[in-house]
Amino acid sequence: MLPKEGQFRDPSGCAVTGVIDRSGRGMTGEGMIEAISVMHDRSNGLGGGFAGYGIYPHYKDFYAFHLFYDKKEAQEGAEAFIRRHFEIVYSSEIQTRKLPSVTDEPLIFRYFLAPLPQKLANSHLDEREYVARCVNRINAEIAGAYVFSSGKNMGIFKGVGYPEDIGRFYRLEEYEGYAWTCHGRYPTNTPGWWGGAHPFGLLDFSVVHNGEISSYDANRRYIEMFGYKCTLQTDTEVITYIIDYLVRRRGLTLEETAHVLAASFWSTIADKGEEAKEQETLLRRMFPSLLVTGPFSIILGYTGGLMALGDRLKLRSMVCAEKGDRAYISSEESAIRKIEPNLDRVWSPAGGEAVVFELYGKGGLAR
Amino acid sequence: MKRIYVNEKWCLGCHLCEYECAFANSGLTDMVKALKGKTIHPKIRVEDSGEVHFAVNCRHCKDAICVQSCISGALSKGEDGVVRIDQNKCVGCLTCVLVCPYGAVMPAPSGHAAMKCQLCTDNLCGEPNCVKHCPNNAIVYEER
Amino acid sequence: MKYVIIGNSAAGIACVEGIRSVDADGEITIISDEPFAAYGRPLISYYLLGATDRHRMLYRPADFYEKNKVRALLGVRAEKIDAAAQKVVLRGGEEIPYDKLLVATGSRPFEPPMEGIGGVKNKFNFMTLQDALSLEKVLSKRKNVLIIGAGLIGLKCLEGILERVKSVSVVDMAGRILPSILDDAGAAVVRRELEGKGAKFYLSDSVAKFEGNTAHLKSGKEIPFDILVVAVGVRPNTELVKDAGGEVSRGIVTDEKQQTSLQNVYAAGDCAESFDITSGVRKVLALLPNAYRQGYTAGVNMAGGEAAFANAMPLNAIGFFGSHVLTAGTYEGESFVQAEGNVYRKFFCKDGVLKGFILVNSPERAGIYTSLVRNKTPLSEVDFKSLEGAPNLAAFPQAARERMLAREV
Amino acid sequence: MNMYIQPEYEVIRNSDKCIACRVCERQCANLVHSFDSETGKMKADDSKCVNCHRCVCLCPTHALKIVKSDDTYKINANWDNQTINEVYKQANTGGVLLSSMGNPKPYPVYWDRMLVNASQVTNPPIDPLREPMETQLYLGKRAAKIERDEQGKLKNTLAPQLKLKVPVLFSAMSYGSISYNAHESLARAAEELGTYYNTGEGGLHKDFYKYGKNTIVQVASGRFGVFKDYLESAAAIEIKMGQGAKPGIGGHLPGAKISADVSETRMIPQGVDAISPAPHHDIYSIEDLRQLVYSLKEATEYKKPVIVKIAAVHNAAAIASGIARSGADIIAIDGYRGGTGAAPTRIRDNVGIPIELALAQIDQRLRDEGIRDEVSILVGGSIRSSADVIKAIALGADACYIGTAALLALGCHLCRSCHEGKCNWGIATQRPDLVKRLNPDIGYKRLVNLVTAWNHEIQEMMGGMGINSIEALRGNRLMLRGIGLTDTELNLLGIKYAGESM
Repeated sequence: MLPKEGQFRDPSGCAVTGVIDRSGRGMTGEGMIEAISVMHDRSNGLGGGFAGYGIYPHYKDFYAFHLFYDKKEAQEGAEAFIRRHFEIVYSSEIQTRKLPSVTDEPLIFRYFLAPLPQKLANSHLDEREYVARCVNRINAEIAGAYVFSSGKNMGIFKGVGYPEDIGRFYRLEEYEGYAWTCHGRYPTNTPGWWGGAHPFGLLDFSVVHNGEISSYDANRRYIEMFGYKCTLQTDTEVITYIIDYLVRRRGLTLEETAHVLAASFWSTIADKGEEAKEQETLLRRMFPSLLVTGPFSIILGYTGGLMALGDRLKLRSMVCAEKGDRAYISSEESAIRKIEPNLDRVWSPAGGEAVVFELYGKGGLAR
Repeated sequence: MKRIYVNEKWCLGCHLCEYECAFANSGLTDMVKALKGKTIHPKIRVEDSGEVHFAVNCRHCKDAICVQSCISGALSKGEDGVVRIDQNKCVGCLTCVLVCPYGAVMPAPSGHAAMKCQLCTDNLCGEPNCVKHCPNNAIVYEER
Repeated sequence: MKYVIIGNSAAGIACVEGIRSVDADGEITIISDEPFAAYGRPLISYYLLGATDRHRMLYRPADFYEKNKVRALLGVRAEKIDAAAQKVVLRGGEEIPYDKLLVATGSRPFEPPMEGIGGVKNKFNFMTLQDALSLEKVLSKRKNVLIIGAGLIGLKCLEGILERVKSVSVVDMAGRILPSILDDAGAAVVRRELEGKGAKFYLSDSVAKFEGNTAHLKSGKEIPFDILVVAVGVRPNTELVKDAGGEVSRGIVTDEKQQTSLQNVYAAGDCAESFDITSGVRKVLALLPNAYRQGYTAGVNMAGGEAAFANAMPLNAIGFFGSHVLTAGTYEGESFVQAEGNVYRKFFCKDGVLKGFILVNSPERAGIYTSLVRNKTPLSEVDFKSLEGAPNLAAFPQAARERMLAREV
Repeated sequence: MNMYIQPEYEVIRNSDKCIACRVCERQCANLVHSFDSETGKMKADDSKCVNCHRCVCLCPTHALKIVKSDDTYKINANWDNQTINEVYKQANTGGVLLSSMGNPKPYPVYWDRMLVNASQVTNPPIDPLREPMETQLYLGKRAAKIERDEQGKLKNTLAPQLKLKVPVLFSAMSYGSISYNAHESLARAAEELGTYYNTGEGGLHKDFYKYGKNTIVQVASGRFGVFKDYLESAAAIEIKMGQGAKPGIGGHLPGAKISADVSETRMIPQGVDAISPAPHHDIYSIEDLRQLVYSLKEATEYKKPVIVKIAAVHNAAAIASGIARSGADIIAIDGYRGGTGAAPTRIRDNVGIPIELALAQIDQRLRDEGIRDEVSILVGGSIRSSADVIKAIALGADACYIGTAALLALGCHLCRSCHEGKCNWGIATQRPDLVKRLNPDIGYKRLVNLVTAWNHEIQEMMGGMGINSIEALRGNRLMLRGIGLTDTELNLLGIKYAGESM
């Protein structure tokens, strides 16, 4: 049997797409399913997934954990752990639809959680750090259990199969959110483990990514200094950790984070204005090991917004578009046109240029 | 014009330039064949005086007194600035030897003419072979 | 601008080159009574020797006149300068106007009065190509030659013809050969070499009279000969300038720009005087290098440029059968001699500078000595002990060497 | 009685080619060659030859070669010729054997047992001729607080760093051990390349203060030439605790090499042996080092990074951890194959560990402790090519020191006779007639050529890996695979075996 993600490094080619309604109006998952189906050939049936934001309005104050269980015993172990650290507000198996093209699914459960106040206080940790560590522990220590979504009022849905099938499998047309991202995967040496599909999430961050980065081990060995454990050995995972580290833990803005991840070339920086030169040079001097090289285009989802970012050489395609309140990001323009033929504006961001779309007036992460 | 200049500070007194000159002007492509067992008559000469070493060859003066003094018209200054001697015209009077302040024109071994450095424009090298083979840039060929 | 040059030898040609260095277009006319393109005048002996030929002895390439846009009136004698009208009158009356005129008329052989010389057959001078060509016609292995004069001209003639005739005898009033440039000891070395080749010398003697082709010497000796070459000396051709009212001493007097006392008239070459910086005396320095530099200087000035020739000095390079005599400067002051075998070296120092030297069979790098003389380099600034042994640049201070070898010169 | 020892090398002259120009004779400071005027031929005295190849290189007809003598004692796998001869030498003299340059023994070279990755299909190689390929980097502490001004702009809270345009620096070689012209060559090359050279413990010649912004000044146990201006002139200060060629011992510059100029520069008497002690006598433990680090920082107003250089020894990782917590900005590690101007042969050949292993362990240890950003890591000790640089950086180094390779570029032929002071190439000598053989105009250009060529190669290899910044290669061990290594070695290096997938 082939080893699963985490036991080897797993690069893959992919399709990514995302949409946000900046006025906060809800959209069902149907649009994403339609969009990604256009890019069918960018996936190979070995992984697909979605992230939806604003989909749990009734439980928006609780951490929504999505877990895969390989077996019943794993569920018991994981739930015991969860109970030791959280109050379970509500839990259930996630409703799915049987499809001939989606097979070998694990047990898939959802929990809405609040950290146990005493435990949290005893840990001397910030609440989100507490949650993140719990997620890491379940994933690292409980064999057969895997938390694949852990943010508030958002959820990741993923599995082995073509993304449009995965979307139907999870009945995403029944969910409504203000933002969605989607990923179709073309891994080159995966056995197809459900946990290895994308998006990858940590708390409310979700990342979908297309490409294969060459800086992986430099990034990984650096970020692991700060308590992260790159158990999946995927680009998406390490990029998510980098973003989490820089944004959540070091307090950088998304724009600054982009200048670290996809830093301008020194020669480009030299031609910039004094202030930009100074700030970007400083960021490169402080975080050189978090520069990500090689091809990537990512869509970062977070509470209140989406960010598109491509590598500084623009080795992967990435298109952005706007229509009214809605903004779109995709590997290919066709996927956007499929769901919105009449766009106000379509453009390709430059390599290393972060494009951020946020809910109006909600004060997201961008500065 | 490009000329040969001497950096006395870097001359090691190895005398390679003399041998490279003799070889360049031998008309042969095999140095051993050209020089083995022969007394060489280079157009560049190294002076050794204690720790001081330097090579001397024609300076290709702007107002070349050798050209002005030549009784036969054998010496001339080309449009390229190179002072040349037509050995066929030269009768070997050595007036040029008498007037060259650098001692850089010398009697040819034949005894019937004078000879001097022509910056290897008169052989197959094209550029001064002495400079090319100087191991320490003690002689350089450049515009100044 | 109209330039006229009388004389088609070194000074005249140099004048053309001097003019053309400044003025590419002015009209240049050369007038010469010799019917030849310019040739290296001192090469006539080499011509007889077979060391050169008519073609190779051309002083400049065959296209020189054309390239330099020179009208050459050859075989035409200039009779008169009309300085006021600024024209030259040719034999036959033609007049050539000039804006600037160079007189480079050279010199002519001097022939002292000698009894019976009128009856000598096959008498020659040895100044011009024509002299050499005429002489060549009568040379043969059966002929005995008598040369009067053991100076530079006489002895070069000797070298040129010695192998082509039965015998050559040389008579000179002086007690040594090459009396003007060698001392007794140096002359003895050269004389030995020439005698080794078969030349016969009658020194401190002179011809009392000729009876047909027999010379009777003052000493009583008799020399029968077939060919006589008179090489006693030369006289500068100064008459054109003198008759036009220009200042003439032994030669035509000029300033450092080679201008004569006549407006727009310059003089150069063997007809003109120079100021010998080694002796401090104005004299005719009948030497080709001198002629060239005078002519060139004149040419530049005639064309409106700026040039001065201010460091004339005696310089002689003369060779016989592979041996070489190089001399320079004036033989004044303390002397240092090195003599070994056929090498003879003598240096003259005065007032802390090298004034002159004689090098017999030691020509290598002699120019380094010449430059010491010409530049009046204080001997205290160089290692003269080392220089006496052999000319070298290591004897100079490092800074001087840097100027010589590491900069454009 | 002195035992006769057959010369190790023989000078072979092809008499058909020799034109008796005597260049060999004029160029040999060891007086090997001579001209026999009776026969008109050149002769050679093999016993004086150190095999520096000066004559071979300058012979215009290439008539010379130096060969290993085939004279041998009875073949013995245990007692080889050299071992036996060394016994004879010591029995003859009673002295410690001296040698120079790096450890020549056939220990494994781990650089040669690591292979580099390249991109195929799943991600693209990058063509350095078409795209920017960054080899510029900064050395020093990177750990810094995020602070913002009133406008929200990030404040520069970084400690001083060194900017390098290439990931290569010239390692410490003192004026005294090498010549003025060698130093000038290094200084000028560093300036042109946008990198640094290192004074070693020989002080800084007054002529070279003008290269200060490209100079790392060393403070070693002898404290030679250390004073205010020296520290202030430099871009960085290196405390030398140890040297790869001779861990655990000090230095010894023979009096013969202490010329007037060297004496002035080192601030020591002329002609008297210069001894640097084995330890710094003010550093007997790690907390003493911290004091020296901060003394030097105080003295230079915290404007310059401080480097601490150690020899790669068994406990290097723990020592490095201590140094990273000492306030030092950069750790330099010198492997056991690093060069020296003079070392006891036994120490050079038997003490220390390979730089590859030390580097891998130190980098990992600092990461495990979460303090890798406290220091940059410089490695040296036989970095022989751009491939070694690539591998070192992928293992975790920030940049590489080169010493021997730089000397080779200057003409050194590794005859390992530096300690004799008669370097025919004008490098490891103070004899004016020999020093002038190294024209810095040539020397600096050759150094620039070498590093420029390496940089091109580094860019090519990076491009092949799809990496366009040297910073994304640092510690990127997945780009390396071992070959011919044991599991232990792979573990120490932190790399997989060739053929193992990602």
